[in-house]
Formats: sequence, structure tokens, C-alpha cells
Amino acid sequence: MSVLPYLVAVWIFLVGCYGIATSRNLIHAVGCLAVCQSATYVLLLAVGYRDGGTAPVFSDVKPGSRPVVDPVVQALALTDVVVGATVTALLLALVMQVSKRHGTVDPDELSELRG
Amino acid sequence: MTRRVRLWILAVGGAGLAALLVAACLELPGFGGTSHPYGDRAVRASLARRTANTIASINFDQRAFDTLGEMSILFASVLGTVVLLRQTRDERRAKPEPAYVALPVRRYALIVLPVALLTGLYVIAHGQLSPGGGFQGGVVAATALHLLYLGADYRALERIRPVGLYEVGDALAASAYLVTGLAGLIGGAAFLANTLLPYGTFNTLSSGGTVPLLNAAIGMEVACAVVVLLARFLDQAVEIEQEGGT
Amino acid sequence: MNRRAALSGALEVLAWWAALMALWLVLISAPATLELVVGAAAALVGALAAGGARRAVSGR
Amino acid sequence: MDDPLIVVTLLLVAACATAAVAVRDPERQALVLAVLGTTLAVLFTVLQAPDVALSQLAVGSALTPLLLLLSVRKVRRRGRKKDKAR
Amino acid sequence: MNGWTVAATAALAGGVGATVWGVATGPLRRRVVAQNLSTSLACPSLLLLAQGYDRPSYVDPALVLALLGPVGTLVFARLLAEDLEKDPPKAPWLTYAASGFGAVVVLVLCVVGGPDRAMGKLLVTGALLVGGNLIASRALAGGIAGSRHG
Repeated sequence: MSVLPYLVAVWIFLVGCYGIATSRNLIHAVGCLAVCQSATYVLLLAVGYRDGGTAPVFSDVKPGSRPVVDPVVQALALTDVVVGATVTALLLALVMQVSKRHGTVDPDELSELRG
Repeated sequence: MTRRVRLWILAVGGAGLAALLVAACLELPGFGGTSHPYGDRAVRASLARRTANTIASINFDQRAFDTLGEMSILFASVLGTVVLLRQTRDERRAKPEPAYVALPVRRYALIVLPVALLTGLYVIAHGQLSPGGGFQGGVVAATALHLLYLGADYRALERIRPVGLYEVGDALAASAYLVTGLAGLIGGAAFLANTLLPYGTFNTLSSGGTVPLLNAAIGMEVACAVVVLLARFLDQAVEIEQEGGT
Repeated sequence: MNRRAALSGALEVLAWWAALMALWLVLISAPATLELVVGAAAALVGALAAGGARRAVSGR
Repeated sequence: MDDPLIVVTLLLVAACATAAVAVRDPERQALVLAVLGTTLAVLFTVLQAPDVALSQLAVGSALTPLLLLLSVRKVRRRGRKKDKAR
Repeated sequence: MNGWTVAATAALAGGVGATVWGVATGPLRRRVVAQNLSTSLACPSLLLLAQGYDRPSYVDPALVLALLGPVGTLVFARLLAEDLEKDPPKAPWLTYAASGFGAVVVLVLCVVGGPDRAMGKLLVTGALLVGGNLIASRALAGGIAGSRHG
């Protein structure tokens, strides 16, 4: 079953998209977006894995003594986790503004309000 | 466009996307394969520059320009949040009441705050040796400060955290990252090139040339950004009220 | 009176600094000189934060 | 894929992500997202990525829940006023 | 798959799996306790993995989890205080069992590791984990009274 990690990443992504599409509360939708983002981390790290490999951090292991996993995908995932958190904060700030202006955070109710 | 029609469109679109994604997954190389061309070259380049943590070497040395992009995204989203959550004319600021917190919880917060701050600084400082770096350490340090809000109340936190200072710190750290890059340019090599400082001895704090400097700049920038972010959210949730008084 | 308060405040920061320095020594793997210098600075920041936090909480 | 540890952690993360979407109330979802952050960190450690695990722990354990709950509190207080006014 | 990773797999599948189910269903008081338990079970698992993979540097994420896990639970105790006041969680034995498990794992690893520098870090992690776990459950059980502005 060497395709399970990829399928789990696809499942998490689809579940997150379903959550965003059918959410009745914008804050819940932002949470589902965070789930979608975590799907990309799972896929990235699954691509970079090597059987029997260890992390390419040589502070406590001699370089070259053990096979290592791919560090490039880890660098991508690492920065994205923190930036994703601040982007989530920006989205929540937008939700607060929507709630302040329209008094509701239900996307269906929002689409009916005009002006 | 009733809700039912939308659900149908979602179901059909979702099923199509799922089928394509699963088909793609079956074509991917097996999980745990041994062909990682970029990884091997990255490890070799990192060891050549005597940086023990290859991921820090990638983030702050081989792809430092990309991290500059990540940092500007982070800076822009914090800027956007500050603009969005400012206090508008029809709102007033109510003083936060002191909250009752049990003594053991308060003592725990007062003890763990400096320990978490020190751990955050440790994670930043040893970014290019052991697992860690500016991004993680910055968030840990910033979260440590807010233990005061959790252990006591928002008034105590406001007393210890002047927001203006952290906004200036955020901008300073971002420009420090840029200046370090320009220094590479002035030094005759490329922008953000790691040719200025000696690479030092392997697995020590001064190894890796400019990686520790960029690490510290990112650490300070992320810490200040998160403090400013949480300051605006706490203001909105705890202090600022509509004129009608919610 | 505030001279004595300032003295006890300084003593408290010093105590926090020593404790955090000990914690730093536990965290790092090899005590090189540069590590100790960075550790001393970090412990000082932590100690000042600890002192400030206690004053912020008690000075209601 | 001989490693049952990877299979267990992957299924744990999948179940927690599904739960995070299935829970509709934002406050309860913040709780599930905090646990999702922890399970993701364990998965990253199993996939030999301690840096990313550290990053996910720092962000997912205290920062994201705090942001979510503060916005829920702001939105809920506005909602309460609207109901009173109606 | 040496002994340590088998123990970690068992702790993850049994313990953390139960907390995921606990946090997704049931009344709010049980969900909050489940979130607190998920931290106090995941941290020993990380320590076991660090020993199983023979990588002392993997203790750093476990240390940060032992530090920030209880802080996350304090966030929930603080901001859900109004909802928790109505039926505060009263399941101390679960929390004590989890802290006991954490303490046992840390002690076993200290004995195996021998008195070197890594043992100090393990003891700090263990102290933070058990202390944080107990304080967080104390806060959940009513340590923070809900107030509109606080």
C-alpha cells in the first residue's frame, strides 16, 4: 500500500473543500481552509520520505552515516505553516469586518444582502 | 440558485476532482522511494557551507530569496490585519475588568512565561544546528508573552507589552533581513549570497556564515508580527465595543 | 522606601537570570563560549520579562 | 509501507481532519483543530521532519485556537446585540 | 520497528485515537478534557519516538509540546469559561492517569539514557508536562471564572 499517504492527503483536501462549500458560518469555513492547507503539508512530506531515512539535521548524527529524507520539501512546508497562520488571522479579521458591517456571518444570508 | 442545486454541483465537481486526484496518486512514484535528486544536492551544499541543519541552510542560504518572499507575505498579512481591525469612529474602548484566576494557575503562568520565552530564544539561536529556526522560535516566544493574558487579565498584558515597540521591531527586523542581503551585494557577491562571513567550525553557533543572522532577523520579525497580530485581535474581542455598547 | 523596592526587584531579576541560565545550560548540547554569551543575553531577556510580568500582575 | 506507525498516524490525521470539518460549531471546531495540530506534529515527526513538527506545534497548539476563539467572541457579542435590538 | 516505536504506536493508536474521538463528540466539558489529554499523551509518544529513532535532537519538539500544550488548554479554559461554568468538567482520574503515563515514560527514558546532558532535558520536559497538565485541568475545572470583559 505505498500510495496510502497520497490518498490521505487527497482525502483531507476534499474534506476541507466540502467543509468550505457547505459551511453556514464563515469562521467554520476559515477552519476548514486550515484543514485544506494541512493536506498540502502531508502531501509534501510524503513525497520527500525515504524508507529508513532520518532527518537531515546533523547536530547529533554524523553526516553520511545514515540515509536522509528530502530536506527541500521540509523547508517549503515549514515556512508555509507559519505564513498560513498569519493568513488565517487576516481572513478572520475580514470575517470580523463582515460581521460588523452586515451583522451576520452566514454566507447564505450574506449573499441575499445588497449594498 | 437554491442550496440544493449548489449541493448537486458540488457533488458532481467533487467526484470528478476526486477521480482525477486518485488517478494522479496511482502514477506518483512509490512512497519512501530512494530517488531524491534535489535533496541530495541540498545536503551536499549545506555541508559544504558547514551548516548542520540542512533545512535552515535551504531556507536561509540556498533559497534565501524565497524566504524574503515568505517574510513579505507575513508582513503584508499582519499589515492588513492591523488596518482592518483598527478602532473606527463609532466605537469606544472600554477598560478591561480584572478577571478572577485561581492562584495556582496564575503562579504557573508567571513561572512558565520566562521559561517559554527562553525556549523560544533557544529555538531561534540554534536554528542552524538542531531542529528549529526563526519561524518556530518566533511564534513560541510571542505565545509565551500572552501567558500573562491567560494567567491574569488583559490589563496586565497591556502593561508589559507596548504595541508600538513591537510594530517598530517588526519593521526593523524585516529591514535587517534586507540589509544583510544588501551587504552580500555590496560585498561583491549576489544579493543574499552567503559569501560574506567565514563558515566557522561545523556544529557550532557561529557556523554557516550569514544563516544565523538571517535566522535571528526572521525570528524577531515573526515574534513581533505575532504579538502585533494578537494585540489587534485582543483589542477587538476584549476592549473595543460598538457605540450602542454590546 | 523605593530604594529597597528597587533592590528587591533587582535581586528578583538576578535570581530569575540564574535560574534561566541553568535551564539554558541544560538545553544546549555543548557549552562553548559563544553559546554561554548568547545564553546569558537570552536569560537576561527572560529575567526582565519575568520581573515585569510579576510587577504587572501585582501592581493592580 | 511496512511501518505500522506511519499507517496509524496517517489514519489518525485523516480522522481528526474529517472531525474538524464535521463539527459545525466554531468553538468546538477550534478544539478539534488544536488536536489536529498535535496529531499533524506527530505525523511530521514520524515522517522524519522535526522542524515542520516544531513549526506546527508552535502555531497549532496555542496561536490558531486563540485567534479562532477571539473572533468567535467578537462575532458572538455583536450577534447578541443584534438579537436584543430586534 | 524496535520496542520504543511499538510502544509509541500503541500510545498513539489507543490514547491519542481515543482523545480524537472524545474531542469530536459529546458534551463540551468532555471535549475540553479530551484536548488536554491529547497533549499529555502525544508528548510521551514523541519522547518514545526520539528514543526509538535514536535521535536525541527530536526531544526539542516534545519539549515545545510540553510547554505550549497546557497553554493551549489554558486558552480554551479562559475563553470558554462562560460555557464551562454551567457544567464544569469533573474527571480528574483521567488526567492523573495521563500524567502518570507521562511521568513513567520520562523516568524509563531517563534510566535508559543514563545521567548525561540529555537526561536534564528529559527531566525538564517531564516536569513541564506533568505540571502543565495538572494546572490546565485545574483551570478547566473552574480555575478561571468567566467575565464579560476579562
